[in-house]
Amino acid sequence: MNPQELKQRLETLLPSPAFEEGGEWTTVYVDPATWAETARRLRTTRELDLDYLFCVTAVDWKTHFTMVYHLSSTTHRHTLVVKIKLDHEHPEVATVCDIWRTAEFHEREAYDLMGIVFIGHPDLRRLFMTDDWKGWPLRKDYEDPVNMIKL
Amino acid sequence: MIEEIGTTELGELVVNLGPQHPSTHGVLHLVITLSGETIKKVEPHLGYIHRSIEKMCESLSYRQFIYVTSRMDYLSSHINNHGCALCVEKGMQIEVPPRAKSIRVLMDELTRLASHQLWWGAMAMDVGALTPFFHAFREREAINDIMEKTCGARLTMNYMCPGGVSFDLHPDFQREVKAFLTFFRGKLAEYDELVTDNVIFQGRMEGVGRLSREDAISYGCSGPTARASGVSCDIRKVSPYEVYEQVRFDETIDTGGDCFARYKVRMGEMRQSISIIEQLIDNIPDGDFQAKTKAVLKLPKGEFYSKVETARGEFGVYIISEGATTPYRIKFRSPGFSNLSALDHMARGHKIGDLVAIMGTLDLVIPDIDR
Amino acid sequence: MLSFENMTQAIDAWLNRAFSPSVATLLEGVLVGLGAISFFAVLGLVLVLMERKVSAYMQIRLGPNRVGPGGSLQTVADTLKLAMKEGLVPDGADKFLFNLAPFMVIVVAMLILAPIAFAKGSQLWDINIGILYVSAVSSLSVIGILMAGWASNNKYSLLGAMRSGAQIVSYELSAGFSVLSIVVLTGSLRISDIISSQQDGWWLFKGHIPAIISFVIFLIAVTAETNRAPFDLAEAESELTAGFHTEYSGMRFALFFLAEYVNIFIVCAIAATLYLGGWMPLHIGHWSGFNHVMDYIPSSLWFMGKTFFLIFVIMWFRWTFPRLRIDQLLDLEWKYLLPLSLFNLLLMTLIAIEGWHF
Amino acid sequence: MAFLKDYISNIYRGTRSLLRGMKLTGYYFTHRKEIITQQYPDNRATMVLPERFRGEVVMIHDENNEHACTGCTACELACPNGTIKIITKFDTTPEGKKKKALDTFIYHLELCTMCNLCIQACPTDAIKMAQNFEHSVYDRSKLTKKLNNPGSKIREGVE
Repeated sequence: MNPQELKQRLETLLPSPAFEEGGEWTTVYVDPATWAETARRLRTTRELDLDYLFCVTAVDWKTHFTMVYHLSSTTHRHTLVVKIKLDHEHPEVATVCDIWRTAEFHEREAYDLMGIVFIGHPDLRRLFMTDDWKGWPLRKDYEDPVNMIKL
Repeated sequence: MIEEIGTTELGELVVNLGPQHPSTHGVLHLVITLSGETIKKVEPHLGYIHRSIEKMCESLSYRQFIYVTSRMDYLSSHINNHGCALCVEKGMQIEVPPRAKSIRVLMDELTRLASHQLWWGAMAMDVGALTPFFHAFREREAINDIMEKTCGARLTMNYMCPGGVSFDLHPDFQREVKAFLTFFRGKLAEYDELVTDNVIFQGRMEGVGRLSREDAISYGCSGPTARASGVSCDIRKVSPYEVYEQVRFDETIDTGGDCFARYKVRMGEMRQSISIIEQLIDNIPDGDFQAKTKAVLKLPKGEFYSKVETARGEFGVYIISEGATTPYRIKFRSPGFSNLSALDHMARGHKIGDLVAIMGTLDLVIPDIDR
Repeated sequence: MLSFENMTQAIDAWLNRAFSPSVATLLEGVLVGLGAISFFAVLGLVLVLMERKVSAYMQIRLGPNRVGPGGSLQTVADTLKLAMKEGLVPDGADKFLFNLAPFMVIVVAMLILAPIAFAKGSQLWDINIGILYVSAVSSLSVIGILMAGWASNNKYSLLGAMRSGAQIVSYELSAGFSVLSIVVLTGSLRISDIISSQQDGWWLFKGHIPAIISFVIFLIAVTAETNRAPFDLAEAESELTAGFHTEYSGMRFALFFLAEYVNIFIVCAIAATLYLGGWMPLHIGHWSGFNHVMDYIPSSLWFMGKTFFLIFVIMWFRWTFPRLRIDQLLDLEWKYLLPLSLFNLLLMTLIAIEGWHF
Repeated sequence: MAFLKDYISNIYRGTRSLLRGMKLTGYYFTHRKEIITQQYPDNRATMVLPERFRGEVVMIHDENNEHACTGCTACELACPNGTIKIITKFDTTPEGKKKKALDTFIYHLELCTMCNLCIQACPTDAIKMAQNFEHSVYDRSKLTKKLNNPGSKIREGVE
């Protein structure tokens, strides 16, 4: 499916999709409240069949967070980037690890390093850092005078 | 006594496999729940070699950050560097000269061969045969020598740079690679004799750690792990970069999904890599090995994602740029991390020896997982 | 000719002249004990060096080559290192059993040494149930391993010991049946009888195909019994780190290590005795000239040569094959080796009754 | 009967595959010329490292004890790890003008990853990679090196 068709398809599928132009792939913004439902639709709709979640990124924009999900389809070979804006004070979003099981690890990583809470995640614990670690290392305002060396 | 040495309520034994264990290939820590010899649950504990490379790269310039990625998947450091260079080139819209493209692909395939050789030896060691390890290192050494002559280092070469490669090929390169390929073809037959055809080895591999196609996709597996489950996911085929469109090679796919399928896929990939190198080695175009680039690279505001096929699977580089000389946020999608997440699913119901075999066929490189 | 037999007779005569008979017997016992222990030590050193060199050449390496000429003193240096290391006892370990286990293993290994004929006339104890004694005592070594695994308070050790238990108990069977097939041919359990029955040819050649099959089964079974790769599941380095001796260090570990190599020597010596004629030179039927030439080679050399050849074969196995999984290991025994050896024993009995062997 | 046939052919094939493996290891056991071990400290005299091998950063000095470093700190900026620290001083040229020049080129070998970025950044090719790889010392402070020779000065004509 080429990007144009993908866009049309998404317009019929989602209530009011907000597209972002300029990227390599079709990028769509999704409201965090509807993410669980949207994700399920993206996965199960036959024409989309976005079954392969290959990258989950959390970005700290200082005023808000963005969750970026890179999805692609192993049958149709198209790629869709889903972005979700999250509140900086209480970053919370629904988990998708029941839809794409790889998300379990990726979401734990995002929680560990960015402090984003995934509602409904079965095992949301620190992944890389020790369990008693304080703070979220990948955030822009993170300071660690001991472990971070300024060059 | 059983209670004294730490068990769950059901009389299951909880064993810490790693972080210091001969077969975890590094500092992987697995907490496995056993019922007798049978595995009930595997829970990876990561982070023993976590260096937060993503954070580190936020303070490095676009030329500097490439070398750090060699330290992630150190066995395919060339290909990691390649992915990063591709992403920067995508952002800067640098046209890479054809000679550089060919050199890059040649180096990638040599790296893939070297990585698979090490995997082959290490995996044989995991299932208890110690001799193949040394035989694999003999061939790997030959590749390392070739690399050393051209790139100046054996493991973390830092040879790729935005716009091409750092140096031109060494004058001996073509001759040595050809000599190596003839030598290695003979040794591949020995590999089969020593390990592949061995009835004990086949018994250890067949039907162990089965991963269905659906599960492989759902767990985000890539590379040989996914291809052994019948998923066509070779980035070199799916979204070709450099000169991969112009060379003829087959994507090695097996539908077995078990350890032996993963083994066969990797062995097949070695043969495909040989064929790719053979097609390219005599047809390296003349010209520049590096495009003219500015001394200070500045990526325009935007987001860039590029992916390459490493020896372990799909390696993605996601750069978010704010127009500065350093990336605003950089994300590495490492193949080992996703592949590891399927370990629990694969190992359940098998024996401890099988867990080791499964880990061997997943070809885990721990710095790649922890980053 | 200066043979071992004459030497022992001379010593015996001298002791009996100098002391009263009971004191002489006591002194002889002490001498033999000392001899056995020093033999053990030398054997361990030689075999470890041999294993390292064999593995090195198969792995296209040089192996130890720094200590002594050609690395020949490497194992001496290793032993010194082990002797000087602190022997740690884990905190929660059962101290008594933990300390007892390595001695148990080594004592069992020493006991089996008794009925083995090293050369013509040099046998410590020619008991009339020699082979039965060997099978009985060798199965005791599993107790030492189980003790070590249990007392270490380590899950890896426990798993290794349990594996070892299952393994040794299973493989005792086919080893026993293979031994029986030779006993059927000779009609005697006494080791000297078994050797002298091979006066005109070794059982491996005289006993047709069943003898070869039982020889192969015996080799496989004893490889498993001594916990050697590809059956080293009790240690299984890549799975259980070091299995039952994970927690052992220093001299206690050295004892386990020594016992492993002594056990290999013993099982190979038995295989050589049963199938390759022990110290008996290679004799072919009525070729008296050839047989006469063969007799000039000392019998101890024949014995050692055969034993070391078999040890080499077992090492060859180890450095070629991957390890089996525990269920495959038991499958191999119960589904393949045991039925085969039962059937083979039947055939062998038929051959023995009908006198079809040469 | 088919079962028995399978059973026996299984044994046959299994044994054959094992023997083939043993043949290979047996070949290597008997052919010592295949041994590839390099006896490292003994072969030091004959060991040749490729000229591109990166072992450490050195500064090129010619026979007059002159180097080509202008102290421009391009290498210091290019280094990802802060391996290089350049201390500059002001020289007076014969014409009486003050000119920035290199005072000390400090190189932290313990931080260096041999990435070659400093060599590529150097506009005057004053530094290069040397092949020495035997860097072990008993004291870490010995790894911090001063690259410009004592009393050395910049070569005439290098800007």
